[in-house]
Amino acid sequence: MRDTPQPLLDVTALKTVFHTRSGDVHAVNEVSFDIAPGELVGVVGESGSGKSVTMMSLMGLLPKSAEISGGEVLFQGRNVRGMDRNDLLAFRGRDVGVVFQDPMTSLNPVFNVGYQITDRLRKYMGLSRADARKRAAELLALVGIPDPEQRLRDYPHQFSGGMRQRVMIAIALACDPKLLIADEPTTALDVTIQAQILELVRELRQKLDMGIIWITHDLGVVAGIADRVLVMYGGQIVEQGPVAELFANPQHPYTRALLETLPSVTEERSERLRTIEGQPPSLNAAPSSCSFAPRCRHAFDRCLRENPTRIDVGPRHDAACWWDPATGGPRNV
Amino acid sequence: DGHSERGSDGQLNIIYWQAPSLLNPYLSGGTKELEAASLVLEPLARYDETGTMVPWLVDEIPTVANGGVSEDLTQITWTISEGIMWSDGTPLTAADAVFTWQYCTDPAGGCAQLSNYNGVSNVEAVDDSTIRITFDEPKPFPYGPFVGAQSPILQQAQFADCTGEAAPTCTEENFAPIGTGPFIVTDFKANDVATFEANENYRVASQPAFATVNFKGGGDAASAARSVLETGEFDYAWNLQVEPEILTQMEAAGQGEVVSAFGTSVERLMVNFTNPSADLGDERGTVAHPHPFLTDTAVTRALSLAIERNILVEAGYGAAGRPTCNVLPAPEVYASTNNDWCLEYNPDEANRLLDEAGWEMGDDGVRVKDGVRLSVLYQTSTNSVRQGTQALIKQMWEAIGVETELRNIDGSVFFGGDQSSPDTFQKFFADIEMYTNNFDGTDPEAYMGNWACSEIPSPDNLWLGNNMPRFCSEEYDAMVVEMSQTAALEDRAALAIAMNDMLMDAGAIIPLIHRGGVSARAASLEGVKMNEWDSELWNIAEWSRAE
Amino acid sequence: MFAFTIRRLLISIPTLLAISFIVFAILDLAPSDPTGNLPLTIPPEVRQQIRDSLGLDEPFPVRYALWLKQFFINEPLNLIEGWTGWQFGDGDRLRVTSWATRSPVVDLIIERLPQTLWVVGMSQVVAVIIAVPIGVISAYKQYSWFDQIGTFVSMVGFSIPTFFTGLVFIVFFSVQLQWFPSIYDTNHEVTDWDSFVFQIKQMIMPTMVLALATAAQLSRYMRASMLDNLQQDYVRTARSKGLTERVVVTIHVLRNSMIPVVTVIALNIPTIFGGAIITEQIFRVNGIGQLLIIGIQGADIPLVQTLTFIFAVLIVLFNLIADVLYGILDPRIRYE
Amino acid sequence: MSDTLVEVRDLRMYFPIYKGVLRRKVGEVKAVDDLNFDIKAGETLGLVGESGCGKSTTGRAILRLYDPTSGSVSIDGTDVVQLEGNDLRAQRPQMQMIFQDPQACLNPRMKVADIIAEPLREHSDMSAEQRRERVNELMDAVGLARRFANRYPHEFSGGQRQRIGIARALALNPKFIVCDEPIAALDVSIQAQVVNLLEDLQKELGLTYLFISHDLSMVRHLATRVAVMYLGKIVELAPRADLYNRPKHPYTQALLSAVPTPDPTVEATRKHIILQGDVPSPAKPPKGCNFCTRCPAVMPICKEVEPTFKEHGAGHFAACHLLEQDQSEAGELSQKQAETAETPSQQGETT
Amino acid sequence: MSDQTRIVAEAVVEEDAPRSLGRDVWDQFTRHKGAMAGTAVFLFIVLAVIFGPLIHTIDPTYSDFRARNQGMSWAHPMGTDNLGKDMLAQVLQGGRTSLLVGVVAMAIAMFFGTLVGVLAGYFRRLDGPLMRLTDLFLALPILPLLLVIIMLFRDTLRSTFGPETGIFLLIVFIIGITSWMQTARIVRGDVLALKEREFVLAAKSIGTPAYRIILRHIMPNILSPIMVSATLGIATAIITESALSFLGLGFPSDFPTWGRLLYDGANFMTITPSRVFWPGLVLSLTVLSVNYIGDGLRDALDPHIRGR
Ligand SMILES: Nc1ncnc2c1ncn2[C@@H]1O[C@H](COP(=O)(O)OP(=O)(O)OP(=O)(O)O)[C@@H](O)[C@H]1O
Ligand SMILES: Nc1ncnc2c1ncn2[C@@H]1O[C@H](COP(=O)(O)OP(=O)(O)OP(=O)(O)O)[C@@H](O)[C@H]1O
Ligand SMILES: [Mg+2]
Ligand SMILES: [Mg+2]
Repeated sequence: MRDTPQPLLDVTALKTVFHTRSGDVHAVNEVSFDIAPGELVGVVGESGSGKSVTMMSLMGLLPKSAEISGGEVLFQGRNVRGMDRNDLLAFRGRDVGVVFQDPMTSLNPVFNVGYQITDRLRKYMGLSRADARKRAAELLALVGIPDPEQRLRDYPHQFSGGMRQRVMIAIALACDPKLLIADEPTTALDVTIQAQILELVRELRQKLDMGIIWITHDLGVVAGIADRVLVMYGGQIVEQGPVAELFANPQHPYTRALLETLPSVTEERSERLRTIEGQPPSLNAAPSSCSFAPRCRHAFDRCLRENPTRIDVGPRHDAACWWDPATGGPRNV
Repeated sequence: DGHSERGSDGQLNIIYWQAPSLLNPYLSGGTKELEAASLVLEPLARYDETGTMVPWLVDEIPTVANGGVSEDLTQITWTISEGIMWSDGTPLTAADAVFTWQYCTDPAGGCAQLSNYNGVSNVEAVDDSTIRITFDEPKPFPYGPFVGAQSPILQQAQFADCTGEAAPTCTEENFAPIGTGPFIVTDFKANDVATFEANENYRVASQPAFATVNFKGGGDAASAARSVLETGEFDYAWNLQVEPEILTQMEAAGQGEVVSAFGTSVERLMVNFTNPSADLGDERGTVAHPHPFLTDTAVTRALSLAIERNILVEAGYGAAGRPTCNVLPAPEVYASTNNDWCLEYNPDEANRLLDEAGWEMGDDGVRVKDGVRLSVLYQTSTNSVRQGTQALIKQMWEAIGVETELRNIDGSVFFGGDQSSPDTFQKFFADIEMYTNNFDGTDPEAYMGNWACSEIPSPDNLWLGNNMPRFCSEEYDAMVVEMSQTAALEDRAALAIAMNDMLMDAGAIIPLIHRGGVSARAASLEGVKMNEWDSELWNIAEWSRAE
Repeated sequence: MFAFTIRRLLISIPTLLAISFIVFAILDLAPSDPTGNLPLTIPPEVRQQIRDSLGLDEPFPVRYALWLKQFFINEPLNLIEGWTGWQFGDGDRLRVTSWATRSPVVDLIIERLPQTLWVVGMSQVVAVIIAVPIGVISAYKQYSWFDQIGTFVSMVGFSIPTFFTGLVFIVFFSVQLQWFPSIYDTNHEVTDWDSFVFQIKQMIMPTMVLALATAAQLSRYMRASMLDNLQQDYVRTARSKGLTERVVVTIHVLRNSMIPVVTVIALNIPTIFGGAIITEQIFRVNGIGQLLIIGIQGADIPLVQTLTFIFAVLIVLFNLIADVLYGILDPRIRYE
Repeated sequence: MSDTLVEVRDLRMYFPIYKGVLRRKVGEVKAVDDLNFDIKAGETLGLVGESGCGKSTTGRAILRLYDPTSGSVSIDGTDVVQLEGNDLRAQRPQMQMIFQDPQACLNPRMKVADIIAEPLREHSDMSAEQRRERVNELMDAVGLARRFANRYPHEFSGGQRQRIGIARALALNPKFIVCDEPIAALDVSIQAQVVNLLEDLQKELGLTYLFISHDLSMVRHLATRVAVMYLGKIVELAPRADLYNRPKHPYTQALLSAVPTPDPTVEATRKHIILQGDVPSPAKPPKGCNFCTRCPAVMPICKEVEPTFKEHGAGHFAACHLLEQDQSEAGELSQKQAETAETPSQQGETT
Repeated sequence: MSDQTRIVAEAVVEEDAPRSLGRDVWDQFTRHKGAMAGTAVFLFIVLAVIFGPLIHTIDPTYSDFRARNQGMSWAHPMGTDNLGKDMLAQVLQGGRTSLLVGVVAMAIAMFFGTLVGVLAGYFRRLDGPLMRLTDLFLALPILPLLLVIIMLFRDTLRSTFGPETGIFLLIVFIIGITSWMQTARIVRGDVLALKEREFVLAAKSIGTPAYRIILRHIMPNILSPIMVSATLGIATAIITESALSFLGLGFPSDFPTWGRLLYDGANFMTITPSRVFWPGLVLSLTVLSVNYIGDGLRDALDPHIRGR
């Protein structure tokens, strides 16, 4: 939570639209956030809220049907959207590492793990074949895979789920990226294995000092590792703030509802779980009202008329909502 | 001719779209094998392009007049010419002929040319160059053995170990027989290609003009014609059974020309005199049950009159066919002119005949008499020209109120003679069937004997017999016997004509087309004398390349 | 893998035996007759004698057993003798003999293998060379004009019978342009540059006819397989590593996409032998296919039986090869 | 509440492994190995454990969707393992299942009404009219609008789909329902809806659940008693509060500590027990205790002798050698062990 | 809570009207341009072949010998052949046969393929034997077999069903019986996967007997690969028939099919080009349109593309 003059990544008003046969899907709407070097930002939100699309938009890894229709992405002050082909490739290859959710399908099944690490190393670190292999083995050791030289020769299917995810992390870390994007990297894993990976990341973070964006829909995970949290809903960031602050004092009704639905492992049962009624918003048009309003207990007329802007509600804490939990009435903005 | 040097004209390319499967004519009766082998193997005498017998490995044809044939017609003596050599340099001797006879008549050998040695009781070598053949009984026409492409002489030295059961196992010998002909086999790929080179020991020093022959097989007739007439890849293509307009068009390319010649082949309709109805069970197609209407000569005559033969020629044969009304149209001396009424297409007369005979036109356009409908099942082998002919005839017959059902059967079944198959041409479980037949050489005695009562196929003789119409007449049988005892050519001719006419009058056979062979030669190829009486390649030694 | 291969081989033995029996039985039932194509001037008695000499009248089980022995024992021994020069027994074994040519069937087949392999093999190679890039580009640029045209052309290629394409080729390239010979010279030997050029010339048309038909099909498979793989997550991973599109497509995706296609190619080869029948017939590449047709037309039962059975062996073999290839190419699959 | 509805005895479900040239059986996947437990009428037994430990297999074997290798499962006094054919079919209405993946468990080509009506068609001779009536009732019961009856599954959200699956399971008034991870595929916000629904239905209809899940917090919320599975065996079974507050088995302890809490303040101070290595394959379980390869408190005996599943304290069953020693001492020991092991390490793994 | 909330909630719930699966598929299908063009062409050909002879009334077997080898004219829009038969009439007549061969042979292949595939996929015990059987059929060399079967049974069928129906049944049966294997394999694979799907397990847990599970749950879900195989099957059967014609094993010569017409006309290509052009065109167009229909069906039935 340092205040750095220049953030590592600065995203402003990013908009992404999918042009599909059944009309446009506005998957990301005016998303703005930044991340400082060495900071770990957790991104939460229910399925379809646009977490992945946002991150893929940053990287320029969207499918062909998608179009970034607005916004700006600055990485260390350089405009990513304006980069030419080679710069963009180098940005992806050297500056950023990505870990995807499903470790089995995210690795190419027909190449051995060594190849999949070294192709990046050779391209972006300019290493020779032998050096690249040495470095790859180091990386595997770093992520805690025993017997790394041997295992370089193995194929992805020869690894267990947790190990594969470690391999993915090794690939992501290969070129000492300044930013690591982890898109639900532990969702497919068991709790005990997830705990192993989380432990690993905590450790690496200290060692490597890079910015990390950690996407998940498990609030527990975020609570454990993040410095700061972004809450997404319907393609927008509805709330963001430092982790302790946000959990202790959620400002957006969606965040509150999300926290309320969760039963706890450590506490005795409550009588009945709270639920969020209704459907996630349709993204067929850019929102003109608050997209959570139809499901919101506190919605009032303004919510249906006007899409709320992000309002500062505390130090580095803002929420996009017209309702003020402190007063239980409308915010005066 | 101008060429005087052996092998000076390079390569001759011949295409036979049916490829020879081996080069021993005794193990395969097929024309393709016979003709391919005729480059190498030769008989004592053969027929020239006019059907005249010419001495080949002998100096003269033995006759009664020159004493070569005994007075009682039971012996014939051939004398081999001086200096005839096998291609390996050894001399041809009478012993080779004796061996050839033994080879073919060995009961285990499966010789395809056995009929050429019918009635031969002995062949002996009187001396090295004299062959004497003895027959069981008088043979007015003693030129079966060792005459024509069917009966060439094999080299004893080569085939000595290949007799009887061993015959088929001698692949090397069967693929490359040693002969006296103008070429020797250099390579043979069964069903594909044979290559030959000029025989250094050939008796005529300047022949053959070509150094090598490439004898290719496979494909179909039209493309074979194309390769000579249009692309010029080949010099000679055989047996071009292709629609005439296609040949005409190809000829227009100017690379070569179509050549044809007539022998004794007649495309004919056989009329079934017995009832082929399946209801008769085992007695189906036997003489015990006459045909319900085809024995009525008015019907068969009307059927014949209703056919416009010119159209059939035009559609399917072109220059290689002419209408005929005789089952024995050639040689000239045997050809009858008594049946020429059929040449004229006359549906009115046909209708009149049928009306007169009481066949009333029914409502459905089919004539009926006493509840019997004039409905015929008309079968033939599968072949596009035949099917065209069938379709045309069907239409012509329907015009006179004869309903026609067409049927075609795969050739190997139709002509296969399988006892168990109901589809053979011998069983003839149809009303009308169409095919071509002919006879080897120029003597029709055996051929005309086909329609004797004893030749009727029936379950008793396992359907083996050549009298498909099941025509039976004592008078005819008597003439068959008479012919076998008559030696004078004029008398034989008169008999043959009478027999031909008798068959025509009875309506047992409706001849359609006198068919010739059609081949194509490249414009640059000289010396081709198209011959239907013997191998087409009979004079290949004289072929040469035009300058 | 090894156990799998052995197992498959073992399973194929009963399959092949069953096939050999079916083939033998069906062909035996066929009412065709080897003397059927002889001229009519050959009288029935002579035909009967020829038939007798071919041993057609033995009872069925005896002939089947004999054929089995000839094919599975005598012929292999003979081949081994031919290759190694060893001698087993007196070397005088009864071999499967063709009725028409009166020569050992296996020899005929061996004689014809080269041209068939040349043409069929080349056509497969050409087909792959044509189909792979088309499939790759079509998939990568799905619904682009290239894809649409590629789809259309390959479907047209699929829908026109080879006998027709072949004839059009001949009329156009042999008759009109006189570029290529219409008839394949099986005796031709490549000794120098000119003869090599000639060999190429005479191979072009049959090879292309076959290749176009195969490529039409193959490119569809290629496209489908590429489309499948382009959607996979690992493609995104590869892109996220900063690899260029060329590397992503030609290394990461292509390798995966080739796995099913390679097996399709392997499975295709035996059927190509069948399809080559028509092509061989048209261009007179007198290879195995033409041999079969001649055998069928001439009712040469031993030839047809043996060839048919060899086709069956090829099919079974290439099925096995396809499976094994799959296992080799795809490290995930270890048949156990 | 006290009488036993389901009684599972020595239940084993082994899947054979065939290998080699002759496809001989060379081994077995011991997916479920010797389970013993009861489920009382009206209660919810939670079954937790990591992926592949045999939870689904247990559920399916109990419902006779698999033919168990050995053992007995009696439901309401009938041993369903012994039943065959029509007898088994007759037993089906009282035992039903709710599936993990609401997308996969509905035939995409059938309308909702037909899906819900299928059990009625199979097991009752209701008229079409009666069936429609019953389907409407069921849709009301699970909170689906009646007008959705003619829609196809793909037109619903995940939570709604799961309701369809529940309605189908309820159609025949079952006594016992196996819920095989019914919420695992759902979004957090929807999970709660389904869990509430299940609870409501249980209250209304007196249902008995076997609730399979790997979400320990949900199980804590829902279950009366909880069984923890590891590699085909139940390692611990206890009433909810007992299990969550005083876990006895080291695996349970590790499992509980690995679950992240959505509370940064707690998380910041919480001790995690990080297990090393992966779950061994059930085809090759280790000798002795199944957990010995990852256990932070492993002792030599663990690698030799399989611990027995015994009651340690009222209704608290566990299988661990640590507990074989002095009960209280063992508990402390394991606690200590756990604490020492929590330091994340880079040491080599045990597998 | 408030009234407003309820209004909003209602508004959201009242979404699009229920749509049937068939409609979805159809919508998607109509969006596939190739498939729509294919359908139009195919329908046109089918209609032409069925109703064409009512308009163009020349008997296809009638040879007008004076008018042989003619090019296109008003009297003979597609010209005549070398026997003076009208080509249009023959193409229409041949189309009936060819299309019928395609459809019926495909139906036979689909029937056997589905039967074997479903049984093998669903019943473990049948899997081994049935797959061996499939392998066996796959390994049978079709061509010699075809020849022999045609030779064997041609006459029996001819006498039972008449010359044309008999040979038709034979050819259709043979093509069908030798082309079901691919379908069987695909279906088996799909059934194996479906069998593991939870909705089948759900049906089992309900106590639905096997045959009803197959009919109710398995069959509708394997429809899409079957449909796609079916379109390919039609195309292949038409092509196979034409190859049979080339080898002289097809229908009798006076019984036109497109393959036969093409083959018979091939040698006349340079004399009367219309003789090969038209049969070739309709043959290709049919195969092409059927292929495109199959493509469209594949897309339309593929839930991934349709989207949920
Ligand atoms: N290729 C695509 N075409 C059309 N719409 C898409 C596409 N990919 C994503 N979307 C839409 O974009 C929206 C955001 O998707 P995204 O994958 O970012 O969600 P998410 O928050 O990552 O969800 P999850 O937790 O399930 O991963 C969703 O509504 C989704 O339907
Ligand atoms: N049909 C089968 N054949 C062979 N092995 C099987 C079969 N079904 C399950 N298994 C194996 O049995 C073990 C237990 O599987 P099961 O599905 O019961 O686990 P689970 O606890 O339900 O896991 P998950 O949480 O992933 O659903 C696994 O190792 C699995 O691979
Ligand atoms: Mg996502
Ligand atoms: Mg499970």
